[in-house]
Amino acid sequence: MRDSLPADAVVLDIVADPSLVSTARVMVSCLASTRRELSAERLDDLELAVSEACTNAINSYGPDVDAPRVLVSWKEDDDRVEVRVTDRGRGYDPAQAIPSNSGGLGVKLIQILVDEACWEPGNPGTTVRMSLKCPRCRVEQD
Amino acid sequence: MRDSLPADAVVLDIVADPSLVSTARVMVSCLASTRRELSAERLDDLELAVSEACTNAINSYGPDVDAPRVLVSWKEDDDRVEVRVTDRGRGYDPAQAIPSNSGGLGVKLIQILVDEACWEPGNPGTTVRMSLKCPRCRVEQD
Amino acid sequence: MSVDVVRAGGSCAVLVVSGELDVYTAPRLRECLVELVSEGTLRIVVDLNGVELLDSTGIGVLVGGLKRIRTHEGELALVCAQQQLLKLFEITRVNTIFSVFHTVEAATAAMAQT
Amino acid sequence: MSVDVVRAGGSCAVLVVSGELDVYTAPRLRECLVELVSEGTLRIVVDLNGVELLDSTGIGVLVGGLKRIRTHEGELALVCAQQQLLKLFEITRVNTIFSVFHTVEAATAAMAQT
Ligand SMILES: Nc1ncnc2c1ncn2[C@@H]1O[C@H](COP(=O)(O)OP(=O)(O)O)[C@@H](O)[C@H]1O
Ligand SMILES: Nc1ncnc2c1ncn2[C@@H]1O[C@H](COP(=O)(O)OP(=O)(O)O)[C@@H](O)[C@H]1O
Repeated sequence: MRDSLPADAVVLDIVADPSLVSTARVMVSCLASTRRELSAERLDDLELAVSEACTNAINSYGPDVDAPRVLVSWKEDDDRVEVRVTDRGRGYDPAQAIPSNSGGLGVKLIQILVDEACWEPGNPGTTVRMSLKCPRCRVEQD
Repeated sequence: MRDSLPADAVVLDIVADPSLVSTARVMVSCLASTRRELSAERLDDLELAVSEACTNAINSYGPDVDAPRVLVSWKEDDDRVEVRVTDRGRGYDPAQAIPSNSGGLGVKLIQILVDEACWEPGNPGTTVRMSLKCPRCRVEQD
Repeated sequence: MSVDVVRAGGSCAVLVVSGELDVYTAPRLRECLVELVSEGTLRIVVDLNGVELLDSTGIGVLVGGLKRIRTHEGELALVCAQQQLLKLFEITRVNTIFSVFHTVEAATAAMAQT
Repeated sequence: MSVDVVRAGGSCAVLVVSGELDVYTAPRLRECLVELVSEGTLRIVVDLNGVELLDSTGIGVLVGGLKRIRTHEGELALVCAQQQLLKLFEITRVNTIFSVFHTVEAATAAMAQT
């Protein structure tokens, strides 16, 4: 599940449980706010996108899966940060997704909130990669 | 490095870099404050112990180590939580440690701040296990 | 996340929500809405000004609450003055199905006229 | 973590530290102390009331600063009224080597008498 992650990434590995989505959010929020120049609004956008991606990853598992897990990783370079959320659930191909009236809010939000979002098949499962263009902090603050 | 961790743990895997200690603290702080009944003072104590353990883990690596990493894991049951900080650095046996006047503050603080602390050899490296007795939250808050 | 129910007289109640409304906490708000409607509270104001994060699951619970209350010919209004949430309501077009007020007073006054 | 240097007249300065003082941020405070001492500021008050976390690396930098300034026959005092930090000073016996005041005023007044 972790083989394809870059060697210098920060990785959070959680049980696929709704009570842990807040932990994923604070991790990303701490990294983003101490390491990158981001407005409060863009920081909120990133947090919400992470929340949506984790919710979908958790929901990708059926009720009878043994020890389902979700990985949230952070990777950065000079121009951008990338957050990946990986599950080994039922799989998702956005190109095949049927547009519906009621659902589909989470995926749509992710696409709007970050600068780039793509879904990769994981065999099994899915990785959603979300990136935001932003410079590094000049002086890191906390 | 992760084999001996319990299956339902939350695990944060970071590069051994001082700038990432704050991320370890916020992870533990978020988990502790949303999932356990802990006074603000004990929460601060736990955060500080995690900070000391991560600092020691980072310092356990020499300057020429390739891709040094530190794992911070969270595990809980009804009565207590355990945070483990694992490195693959130069190794540490507190029984063999030479008491000095100047240093030794971090290890001493960990021992005072948490209810139980022990250091296990990691072959290579060290895992420090720190636990705090505290009940689960009645209603989880955030 | 916490939900405080403030009775506003008659069949009206104000729900003061604070904290983070996500996949973990939204079910508690859903239960609260279901209970109020089932006991006949058909004018509900949900005050979101203390909400720090609202995600699609939270929005889903609000929309579900609105649908439920409308089948009983009641009404549900939102209170929110936060830019971040107002932006979210716009993106998701939730502002086209809810009445959104900046203050609880404005919302309850409007409710009283329905 | 941020450090603001406030000149208090003569060879005295107040360092207002806020945020988290740990292995990552403490070197910035060390640099600041070294610079002040090397330019002849020999009465330094470090205001820790805005500090949210102080760990052993941060304490090490404060102790190092004290040693450095004392070799120049100067003095360094701490300002702190936070219970959590005062407890830490006691555990680590740092309170036996530093003068700790609750307010900047008390610290600068004491400094003026040395
Ligand atoms: N990681 C994922 N794994 C499997 N299916 C996914 C994943 N992410 C999204 N989906 C699918 O896309 C659909 C739309 O998701 P979303 O936009 O979050 O709205 P909702 O979950 O409310 O339907 C989901 O119902 C789900 O079938
Ligand atoms: N994880 C570890 N790996 C290797 N050595 C360690 C580890 N933790 C502690 N030590 C050793 O214990 C000593 C005391 O640590 P500490 O109490 O934090 O004070 P200091 O780091 O200031 O010396 C360190 O100098 C180090 O040699």
